[in-house]
Amino acid sequence: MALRIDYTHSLRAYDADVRLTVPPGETLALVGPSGAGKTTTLRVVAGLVRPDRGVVSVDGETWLDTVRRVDWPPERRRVGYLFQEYALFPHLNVSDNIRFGAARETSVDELLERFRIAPLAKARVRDLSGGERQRVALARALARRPTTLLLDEPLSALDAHTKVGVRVQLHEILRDLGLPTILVTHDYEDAAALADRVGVIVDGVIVQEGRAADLVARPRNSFVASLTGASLLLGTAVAACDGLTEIVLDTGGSAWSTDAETGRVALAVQPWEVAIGRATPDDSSLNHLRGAITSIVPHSNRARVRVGDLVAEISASSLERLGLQEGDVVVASFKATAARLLPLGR
Amino acid sequence: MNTRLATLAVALLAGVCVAAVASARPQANAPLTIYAAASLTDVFRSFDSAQNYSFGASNALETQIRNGAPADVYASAAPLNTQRLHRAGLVEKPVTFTANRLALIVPRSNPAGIRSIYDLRSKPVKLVVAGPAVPVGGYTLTVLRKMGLSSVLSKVVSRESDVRAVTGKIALGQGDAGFVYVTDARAVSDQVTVVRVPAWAQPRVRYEIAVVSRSSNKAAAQAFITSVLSARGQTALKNAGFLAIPKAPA
Amino acid sequence: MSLPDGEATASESAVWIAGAFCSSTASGVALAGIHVRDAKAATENDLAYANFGLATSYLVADFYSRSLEAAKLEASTRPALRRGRAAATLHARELTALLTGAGDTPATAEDFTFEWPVPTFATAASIRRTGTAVLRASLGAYQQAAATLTEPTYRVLFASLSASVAQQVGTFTTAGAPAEPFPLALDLETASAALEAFLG
Amino acid sequence: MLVVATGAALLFLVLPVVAIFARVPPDELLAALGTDAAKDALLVTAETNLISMILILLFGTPAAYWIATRTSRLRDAVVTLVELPLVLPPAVAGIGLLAAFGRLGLLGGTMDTLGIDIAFTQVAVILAVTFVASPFYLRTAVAAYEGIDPTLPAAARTLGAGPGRVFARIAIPLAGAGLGAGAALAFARGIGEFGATIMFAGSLQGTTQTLSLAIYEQFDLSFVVALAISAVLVAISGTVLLSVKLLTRWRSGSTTPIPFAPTTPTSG
Repeated sequence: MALRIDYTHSLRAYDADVRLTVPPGETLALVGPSGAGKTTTLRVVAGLVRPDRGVVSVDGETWLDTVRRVDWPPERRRVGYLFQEYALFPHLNVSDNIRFGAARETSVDELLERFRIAPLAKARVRDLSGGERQRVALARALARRPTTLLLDEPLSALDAHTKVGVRVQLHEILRDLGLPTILVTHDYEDAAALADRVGVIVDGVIVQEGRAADLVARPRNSFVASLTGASLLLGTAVAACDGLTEIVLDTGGSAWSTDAETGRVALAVQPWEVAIGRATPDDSSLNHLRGAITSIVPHSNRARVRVGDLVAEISASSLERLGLQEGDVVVASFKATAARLLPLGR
Repeated sequence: MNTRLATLAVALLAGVCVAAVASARPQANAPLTIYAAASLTDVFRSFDSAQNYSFGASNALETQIRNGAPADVYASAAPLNTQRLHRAGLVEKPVTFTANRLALIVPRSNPAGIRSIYDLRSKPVKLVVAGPAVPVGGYTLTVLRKMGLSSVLSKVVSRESDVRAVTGKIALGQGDAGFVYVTDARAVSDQVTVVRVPAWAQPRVRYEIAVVSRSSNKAAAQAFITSVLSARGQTALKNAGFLAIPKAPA
Repeated sequence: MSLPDGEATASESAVWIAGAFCSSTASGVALAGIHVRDAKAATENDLAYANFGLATSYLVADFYSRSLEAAKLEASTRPALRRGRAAATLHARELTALLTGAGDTPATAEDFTFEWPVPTFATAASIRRTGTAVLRASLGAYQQAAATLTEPTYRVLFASLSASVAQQVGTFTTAGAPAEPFPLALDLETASAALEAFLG
Repeated sequence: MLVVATGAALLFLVLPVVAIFARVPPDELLAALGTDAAKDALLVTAETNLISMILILLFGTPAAYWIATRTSRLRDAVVTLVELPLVLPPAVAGIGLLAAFGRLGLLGGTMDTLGIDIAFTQVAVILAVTFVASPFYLRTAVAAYEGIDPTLPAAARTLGAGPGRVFARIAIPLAGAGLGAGAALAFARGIGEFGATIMFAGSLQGTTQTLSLAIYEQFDLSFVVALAISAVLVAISGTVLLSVKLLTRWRSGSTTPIPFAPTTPTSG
C-alpha cells in the first residue's frame, strides 16, 4: 500500500524535483513556505496536475508514468483529497455531499455516525462551523474508500480555539485508517503533532526529511532550524578549544557551542532550551544575553518571551513568579550543548 | 464639486437651445428635408444632391408627417397618400409630377423559370411583394386582378416594407420573383431579368408632390417642386425610366 | 345611331366591304341593348378578358384613326374605316361600363401610348397586314371569352364583339387574297403577347 | 441640480414606455390584441423563439463551459468571436446571414443540392434570432461558470466524477442562476429581434412575421394594433428583466466559496 512519488515539474519560479515514499499506515507532513510546491505535489498525486516527468504509484498500481505514457485521470485515482477550504458542494446538503463520491459498499450513515455529524445530515453546508465542515469533508473523502489520503492545510481554515481539539481527533483518525497519507502545512507544530515523518520543502526540493524530533535536533540548515521554531543568532566561529567553539555574534558578544564548525554560522537554539532570569544564573549554562523583553506571547499552557533575537519558552508559573513585563531588562541563558551551529550558505 | 457640475449643465442646456433656434430660423440655402418614395432614391439624389432626403415607403412617410415629422416636401408614389395629407391640411395642393409602370423581376439565375406573368400561376414560385399599404403593393394587387391572377397571391412568401426591400430580396436571389417599378428594375438590371407586365394590365401609377404645411422653408420647397416639374427635372426622370406626366384622365 | 348612307361603289371590294359593314352595324346596334345588370357573379377571369378587350378596343380605334389619316387605302374603304373606329369606340364604352359595374376602375385611352412600328401606315399593304393581325388577335381572345367566361351576360357581350370584329377583319382582306383560315380562339396569354408590341 | 438631471433622465426613459399603455384605453388595447395580425405575430414569435432558446441552451451551455475551462489566451480569442454579433448592428447581421445561408450565399449551393430551402421560412427566423441572441447567453454563461470556485470541480474529480458528471452535477447547478439570467437576457433580445429577421426571413403574417415585424407593418395600417403589440413586448421584456435581477441576486449567494473563518491565503 506504499505511495511512491517521483516527479520533476518546471513552475514559474523554480523547477520542482520531488521524490517521496510513504509506507502504508504512515503520515508524511510536507512543510515549507507558501509557494514551495507543497500543494503542487498533492495535485500531482491526485492527477490534477500533469508534471513534465514523473511516476506516481500506490501499492504497485501505477497512476502516472510519463515515460510509459500512463496518466490516469483524477476520477480513476482512488485518492482522498481534503482541500484547504474543504471544497464542500454548496448546492448539496451534508449527506448528499458525502454520497457524491461514495463507493457502492460505503454506508453513508455509518460515516455520519463515525464523524459525529449524523444530526447534520440534512443541514446546508453554509450553516456548518469550521470543525463540522472539516469532518464532513473527511467523511466525503473516505466515502470513496481511497487507497491514499492527501490533506491540504487541514487545520489552517480553523480558528485557534477549535484547532487544538480537531488536531487530536484528526491524528486519531489518520492512525486508525492506516492509509499512506501526505499532509501539507506551513505550521511545523501541526506537522510534528500529526505526522510520523516530516519533509521540509523549499522551492520544489525536499531539503530534509526525517522524524520531527530529528529535524529539531539536527536541522540541515538554518531554514529548517527556524522552521522548527529555533531562534537564530548569526555570527562567525572563531576558535575551538577543549570541545567548545566560540562564536563572535554579529550583534556583539560571544556564544559557545559544543558543535564543531568554522566560518559564518547560524547558532540555533530551541525556545525550551532558553531560561530567563533577572540576573545571570550561576548554573552550567555558558551563554548569557542581556536584553529587554520585546514580546510575551501565551502558547497553550506556556509562554514565549522574546529577548532580542532569542525566543524562550517558559512555564506560565515561572512567568508569574518573575513578574516579567514587556520592556524589562533580563538575561536569557542557554547551555552550549543546546546550541546547534549551522554553516550559512549550505 | 457641485458648482462645476451646475455650470456644465447650464452650458449643455444653452447649447441645446441654440441648436433648436438655428434649425427653426429659415435660412435661404439651408438644405430642405425631402420625404420621398423609395423608388425616387437614385433619381432625386442625382437630380439635386444638395437636399436632405428621407426615402421610404410613401405610406410610412405619410404616417411620419402625420406625426409631425420635420419635412419640407413630400413626394409619394400614389395620389392616395398625398391627397389624404392634403385633406388633413398637412400638405398643400399636391401635383402629379411623373408616372411609372410595374414590372415583374426575377433573379438572373431565374430559379423558378418564370418567362411570363402567367407562369406565376402555373409554376411553384416564391413571390415577393410589398405590403398592401405600400403604393407598389397596392399596384401589384391591381395588376394581378386585371390579369385575373389574384390566385397567385397564395404564393407570396414575404410582404416587404418598401419597394427597395422587394428589389433587394430578388437581386440577392432569395425570392423567385417580385413586383417592382420598371425604374427599380433598371437600377439592378445586372442582377435581375425583367418580365414585362402587359400594358393593358398596368395600373394608373401617378406620383404626386406637395409642400408640407409645417415647413419652415416653403419658398425653397416650392422652388424644388418647380424644378422637378421643369424640363430639367422631367428629363432626369425620363432618363431614369419614369414616364411623362400623363394628361388628366378624361 | 343613324344608319350609314350606304354608298354603293362599283368596285368589287367595295361591295365586299359594304356587305361586311351592314352586319357589323346591325350587331353594333344589338350590342347597345345588352346591359349588364348582375356583374357580381363575374369571376376575375371574366374581368381579365374585359380589361384586355378594353385595351384592344382603344388600340383598334387608334389604328382606324391613323389608317384614315394615312389615307393609303382606296377612298372607298374610308366609310368602313370610320365605321370600324365607331364600333371599336363603342366596344370600349361597353367594356368600361361592364368593368365599372363590376366595381373595377377601368383604364382610359390616356393610360395607353400606342407604339405602331414606323412603316405601319406607310403603305396600303402594311395597313392591311397590321389591321388583319390586330383584329385577328382580338377576335381570337373575344371568341375564347365568348366560349369560356362564367358570367352569361359577359359571354353574350363577347359573342357580339366577336361578330363585330369578325366583319372588320373582312375590311382588310382584299378580294382574291388567299382566304386565311378563320382565326382560332386564343387564350388571353397568347392574345396579349400578340398585341403587346403595339400597346407600348 | 443633480436631482433635476436624474429626474429629467428618468422621465425621458419612462415616458415612452408609459405612453404605450396610456395613449389608448386598455380595453381598446386588449381588443386590438385580438386581431389576427397580433395573434399570428404572437404565435410566430412564440414558436421561433422557443426553438431558438432550445438551440441556444442545448449548444450554448456546453460550449460556454468549454470556453470557460480553456487557457486564458484561447478563451479570450473565442470569447471575442462570440461577442462579435453583439456589436454588429442587426441589419449587418441580416446581410451576414444572407451571405452565408441565402440561396446565393456560401452554403446556398450545398443547401440547394440537399433539397433544403429555408428562404422566407420560420427556419430563417430561428437562424436570425439564434444568431443575435446566443452571444447574450454565451457571454453570461461563461461568466457564470467562471464564477464557480475552481476547487469544487477539482474536488468532484478526486471524488471519482468524470468531466461529464462534473459538468452536469457540479458546473450547471452552481452556475444555474447565472445561466438562467443569461437565458433570460438572450430571450429578451430574441423576441425583440427585428433587423436581421426582416432582412433574412422577410415578413409574412402567420409565417415569418414576429411581434416586432408586425409592429413595423401595423405602424401604418393600424396604430392601435401596433401599440397593443408593443405593450405585449414591453410586458414580456419587463418580466424578463425582473427575473434577471432576481436570479443574479440569488446567484451571488450560492457559488462563491463560503467565507466563514479567517483564512490565511497559502498556496503552492
